[in-house]
Amino acid sequence: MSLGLLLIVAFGGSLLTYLLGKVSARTRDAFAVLISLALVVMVASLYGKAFRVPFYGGFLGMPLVLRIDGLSWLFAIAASVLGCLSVVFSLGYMKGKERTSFYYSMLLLVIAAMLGVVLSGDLLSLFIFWEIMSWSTFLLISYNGGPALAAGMKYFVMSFVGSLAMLAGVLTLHGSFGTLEFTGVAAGMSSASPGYVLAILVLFGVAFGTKNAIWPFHAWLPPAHSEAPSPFSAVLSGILIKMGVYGFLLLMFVIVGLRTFLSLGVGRIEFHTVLSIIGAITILLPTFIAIFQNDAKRLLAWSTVAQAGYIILGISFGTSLSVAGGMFHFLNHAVFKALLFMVVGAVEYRTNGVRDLDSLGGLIKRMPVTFIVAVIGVCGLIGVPLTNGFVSKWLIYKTLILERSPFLAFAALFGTWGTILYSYKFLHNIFLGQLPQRYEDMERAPFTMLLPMTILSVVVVLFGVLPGIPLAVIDTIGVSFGFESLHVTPWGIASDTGALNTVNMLVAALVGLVVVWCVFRSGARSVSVGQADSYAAGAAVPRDKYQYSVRFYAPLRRMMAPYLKDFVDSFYMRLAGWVRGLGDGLRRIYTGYVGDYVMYILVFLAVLIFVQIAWSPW
Amino acid sequence: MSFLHDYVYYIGAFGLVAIGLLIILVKRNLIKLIIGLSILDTGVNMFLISVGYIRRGTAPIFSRPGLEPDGMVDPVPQALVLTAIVIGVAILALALALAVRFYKTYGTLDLRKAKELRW
Amino acid sequence: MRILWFVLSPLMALAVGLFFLGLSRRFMARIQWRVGPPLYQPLIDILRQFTQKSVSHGPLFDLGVVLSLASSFIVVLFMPLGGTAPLSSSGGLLAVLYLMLLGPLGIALSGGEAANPNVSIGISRKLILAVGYEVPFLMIVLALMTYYGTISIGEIVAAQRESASAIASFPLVFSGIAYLLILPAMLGVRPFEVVGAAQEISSGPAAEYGGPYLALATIQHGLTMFIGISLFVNLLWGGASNPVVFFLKMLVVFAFGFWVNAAFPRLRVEQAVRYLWRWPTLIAFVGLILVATIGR
Amino acid sequence: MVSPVLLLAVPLGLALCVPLVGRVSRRAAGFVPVIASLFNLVVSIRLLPTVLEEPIVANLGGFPPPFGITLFAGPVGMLLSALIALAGLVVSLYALSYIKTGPTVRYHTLYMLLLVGATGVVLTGDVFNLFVFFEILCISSYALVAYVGDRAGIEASVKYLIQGALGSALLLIGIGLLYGLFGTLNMADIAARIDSVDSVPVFVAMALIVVGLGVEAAIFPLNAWLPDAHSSAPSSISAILSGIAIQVGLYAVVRMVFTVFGASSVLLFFVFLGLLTLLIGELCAFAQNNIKRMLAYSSIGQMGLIMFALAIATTGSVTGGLFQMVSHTLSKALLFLAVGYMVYRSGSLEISSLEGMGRRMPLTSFAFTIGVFSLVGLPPFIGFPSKLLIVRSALAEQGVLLQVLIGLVLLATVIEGAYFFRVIQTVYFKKEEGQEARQDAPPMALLSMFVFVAFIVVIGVYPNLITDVLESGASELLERANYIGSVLG
Repeated sequence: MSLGLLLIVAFGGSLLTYLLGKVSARTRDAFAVLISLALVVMVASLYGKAFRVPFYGGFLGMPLVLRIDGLSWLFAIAASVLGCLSVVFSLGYMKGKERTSFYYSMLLLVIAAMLGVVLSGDLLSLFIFWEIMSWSTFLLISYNGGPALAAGMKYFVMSFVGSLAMLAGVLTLHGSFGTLEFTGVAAGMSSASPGYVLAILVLFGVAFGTKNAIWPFHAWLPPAHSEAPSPFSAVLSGILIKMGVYGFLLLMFVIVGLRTFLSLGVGRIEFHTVLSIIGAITILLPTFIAIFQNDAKRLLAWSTVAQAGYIILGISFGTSLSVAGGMFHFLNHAVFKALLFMVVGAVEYRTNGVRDLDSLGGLIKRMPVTFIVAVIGVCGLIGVPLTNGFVSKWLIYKTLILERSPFLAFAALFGTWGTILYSYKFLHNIFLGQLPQRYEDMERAPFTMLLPMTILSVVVVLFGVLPGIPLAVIDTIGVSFGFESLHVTPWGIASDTGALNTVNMLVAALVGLVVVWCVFRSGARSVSVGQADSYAAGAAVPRDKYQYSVRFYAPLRRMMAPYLKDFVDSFYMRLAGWVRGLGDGLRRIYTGYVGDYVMYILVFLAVLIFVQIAWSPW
Repeated sequence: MSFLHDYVYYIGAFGLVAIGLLIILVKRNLIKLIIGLSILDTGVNMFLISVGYIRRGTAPIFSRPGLEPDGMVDPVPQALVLTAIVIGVAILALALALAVRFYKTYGTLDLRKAKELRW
Repeated sequence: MRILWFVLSPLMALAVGLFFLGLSRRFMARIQWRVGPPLYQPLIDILRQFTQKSVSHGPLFDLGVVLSLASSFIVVLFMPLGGTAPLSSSGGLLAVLYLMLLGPLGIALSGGEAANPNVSIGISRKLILAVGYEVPFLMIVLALMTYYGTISIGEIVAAQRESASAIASFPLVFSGIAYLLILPAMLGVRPFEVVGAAQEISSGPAAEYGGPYLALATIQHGLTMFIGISLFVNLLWGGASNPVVFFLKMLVVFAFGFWVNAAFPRLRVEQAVRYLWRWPTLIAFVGLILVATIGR
Repeated sequence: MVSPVLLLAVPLGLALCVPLVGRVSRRAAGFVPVIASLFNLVVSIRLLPTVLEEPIVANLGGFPPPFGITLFAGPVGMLLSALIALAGLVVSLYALSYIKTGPTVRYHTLYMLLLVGATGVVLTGDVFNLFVFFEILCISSYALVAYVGDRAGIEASVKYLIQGALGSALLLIGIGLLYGLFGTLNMADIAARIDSVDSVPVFVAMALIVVGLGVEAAIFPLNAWLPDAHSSAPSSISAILSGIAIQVGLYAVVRMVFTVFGASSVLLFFVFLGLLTLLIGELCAFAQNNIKRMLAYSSIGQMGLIMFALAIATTGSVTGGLFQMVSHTLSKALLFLAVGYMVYRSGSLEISSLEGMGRRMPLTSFAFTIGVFSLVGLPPFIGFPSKLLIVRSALAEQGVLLQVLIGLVLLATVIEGAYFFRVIQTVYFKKEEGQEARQDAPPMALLSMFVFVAFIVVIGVYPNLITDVLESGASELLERANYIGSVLG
């Protein structure tokens, strides 16, 4: 299977989808699904391969190369599968919306660009695909109009700053080593001075960090994720921002190299420790901001920032366990966060776009399957044992503890408790509590939505029970980075300082559940009653009047709100205001009176001549 | 006095240029401004002429025997000035045409009144 | 032997948990100059509740309670109760930390389906309170794990048996004190009983429960107490070589954790969190810093 | 052997034929510029391979240099003349449908004169001849700016004329000074003897010439006319002014500074000036609500960027600068053409009035989007390789200074991206009030826009198509000795 063909299918599919949309909507939908499925199959068939192919002779003298190895395969398969599921989900979600051809074609373009990013074998093609990814994402984020415009703008500006930093980095590398292929640059980097390597890391770090939304580059993510169409939010949160993770992995362990990376720093401050601390901040702050969000998608968006913190913490901590945990968490987060965004999408679809946590409730009665997958997704997000999130977080915690970094571990663990708070709020305010009367006749989510959600929830449990499947792949990647191998077993990790065995837990859980269930059923039977028939100390609980989902964590909010200002974001906004003010002030030199303009010309001339005569610089 | 004598044409030329620039700088009336431009142009043309001018030189035509190239006025600047004059006239014509339109549109020739395009 | 513990641990936890419930009622009664119910009263209540009819609000309403109780039993399986833990090598203390939250979560999901505002309020308070005591609790646990360099409870117990128990050794004494300070909050007794405040929000999360549901919820409550106390005994007091000693140690800790019950009025949830984030957190933090800097 | 003289003679002759043709058929007059530009394009492209090997030096009237007027057709000249012809062709196609009212015959005459002037400036090897062609370019653009005859057009034209006339007067003084100093008007001849004269008068001459040409080249602070003129002219003229006229001005500045004066020590000053122009242009554009004015300020910024790149004066950076010229011509002309019809349909220049254009004029909006992407420098469009080259060559230079400066350039690019993408959002994603029926630009206009789109994409994907020309253009600009040698023999 050639990589060029894969990309041609991906990019060509995107274009054709748009053109087909002009012919017939049904054909287009079928074609989009087909293309995305084909991509999954093609990527899957590349499993275990490692090779490189030049595909473009010389772009301004720089040859472009594609390559595949374990790392890029992992990201490619995640991107293509999530992309495919998102396209399927869109079939229902986008029905009746305007400009659907554009939507599908952009969605496929984003997927294609992501595949391009992970399959690039040199930094220039990486950058090119990166930029294509950025602008197509911008178009999709802005798609909904209204508040989405500001969100898209913020995304674009921040991501553009990042990619320009990356451009500077790429071209600096080209200037130094004359090649941009990973192997060549890696060879050059091994003998480069630490200061140089650090500068390169920072330049690229801005780009990858912005995409991955680590603090303090996270400001674009909450609005962008919450305003984008939900199936795209799933892609965005699930895989697109993970391109930053890919970039970091590539940079740290392929280009810079493990040993250099770990020893890098200014004085006693090690770079990777600083990055870990940033990761910890990225966990804590957004988690607690997420708790007080009232928009379901914004809550998930902040949660995404926080989870990105875990990933960064994992991969920058730089032990074999932590990097494996970081990579695994990327995969897991892709699965469960996509799932949760789809859940919101399904709810949005049935409630005509309502995602305000204060006005939903009780939907478990109307959308039971959606609720079940939501619970599974939330469990994965929290990291409940026997779901995938547990394993990856466990790996990260364990290595942090064993490497004597209790404060980072505290941030990670405490972040999890925050996660419980917002996850429960998410579940409760959408699915539990009273069902408002206006949703009483609501239908279930359509099949095209349930299918991807179900698949994802199965994966959440599967990876939780048999984490060895993905961990084996991740372990190979880790070994290729130069880490020692983990002792991966199908159900966990065997090690001296505390092993992980999910099968034991599974058995215990099943036995426990069955036993308790039997005991429970042995008691007196209960009568099924409607939900309004509840105990209220003798008073009737009125419908639609009394809903304790509003201000769910009010006491905590009263305590914490003053400390949870997103000052980074307000700083950026103020900065944008300043720039606009500066522009507004500057343009006042063009006064409109031609006499002033004449004066500018003559003064400029006079200054030129005066300077020359006074100092004769020439 | 020989300085003045030698450079009188240059002084004159730059005097005209200075007057022209001054008018353009301080006047707000479009017509006066155009007049300023015209004076500036004249000054520039005069400057060009004086570059090639030789006192008591002859026309650069070998019309009579005994004429030496050394004593001839440089013909190139004259050719240049001819062209420059033509260009100047073109600009002048266009400017005056615009001035008419300007007056019709704004009802005034004061350029300070025409500040709609700014910033 | 391990197989035996698989059966023994839950049974012991069940018995001790119910005993603690009975003991606490008796304890309160004595302080208030009453005779109080007999120690086996919770057992009688539970058996009676199993025969009573009740209402159900849906499948999740049933499943949540079951899940809650089952997960509490699984946590017990991770604990060495004066012997080896049945699930010793399956994730260690980190897994326990996670599994401990499944109990409240199960109740929360179950109660959520009931659409009773009191339940929601109770759950909200429970989660906030948990955030309150988890800060010092995590610091304590992290200090222990870092100090002993393992995430396995069994190894922590073994390490203490070789030297002194943690609460008696220098940096960890802070963690021990902090644990004792937050123990009432973890057990959910009086000053911190905002969650199930009977007079205010009709027992909060349990407001909708009757019959078998209430029975299961009661057992779960007993198990929660058991877990909280046995964690202390295992992690900080060196565990025990046999179940009897373990039980006696638990009794001491229980008494220590419970005396405040009678002495203080109920706190509001913010007051509780504020308390938890002040002294216990500070002390636990000092312990953690000492562990991180000095080490073993 | 085709002579480059034809590039001037044929269009000039045809320009004068336009009124005659116009007497026969007003419609037919519009096709004359098409034919002339097509002719120029074909000739330029046919000559390109030849000039890549050796520049063609044509002497008008058969006088050998330095006595007669010389035409110097090197790679740069040919490249720009081809570019002028291409833009001229496309815009004249566009004008066939866009320019319907008013004195159309005169429009076409002036338009052709403008093109002739521009071609003349890039081909001439004679300083005074440069001035003449420059004036042809300027005068026709003064007139064309006022073509519509509305308030804004008149005002802009008057202001443009005053500043332009002042500039050309200064330029003429500078040329006079040069002649006085060297007694010759041939660029190569002056260049060969530039070091033989005291530096102060030469510098004054250079300052005068730079300022005079700089007015047209939109160098800050000489560019005050530009936003007015570009925003008030008919959009086809804005396209030509932004895409061709100011670049030709900049070319003239560069030719004088690089080749004639060989002033390598003032280049750093031009680097800063370019950066300043770039930043001010982008910042002003950022605060604009008027779409055409925004595009005009963006042109200022782009000119700054080109100047920045050229003034670094390494082969790579000059290649990048020339590439950016090509890319700017294509992109900005495309933007003006697209905006022309959008504004025509919406009846307002406010950016907010473009809401819903994505639905009303999908193809035009698409072309606009491509232009924006290209101008901002996103792959796979032409702006990407050009910006890439500039940044690469600037980073390849030793020294922290340029690296800091390139940081500022990138920052300006961010600002540029921000204001342009805001427009994209307005065009496509703002929810408009009333649904208006789909009414795209007429086919001829669309055709012309999509010619640009095709070039933007093709060169964006295969930049190597033109890099050879650009590189030899760069060496032509940088190596004075070769220039002098090839003209004077």
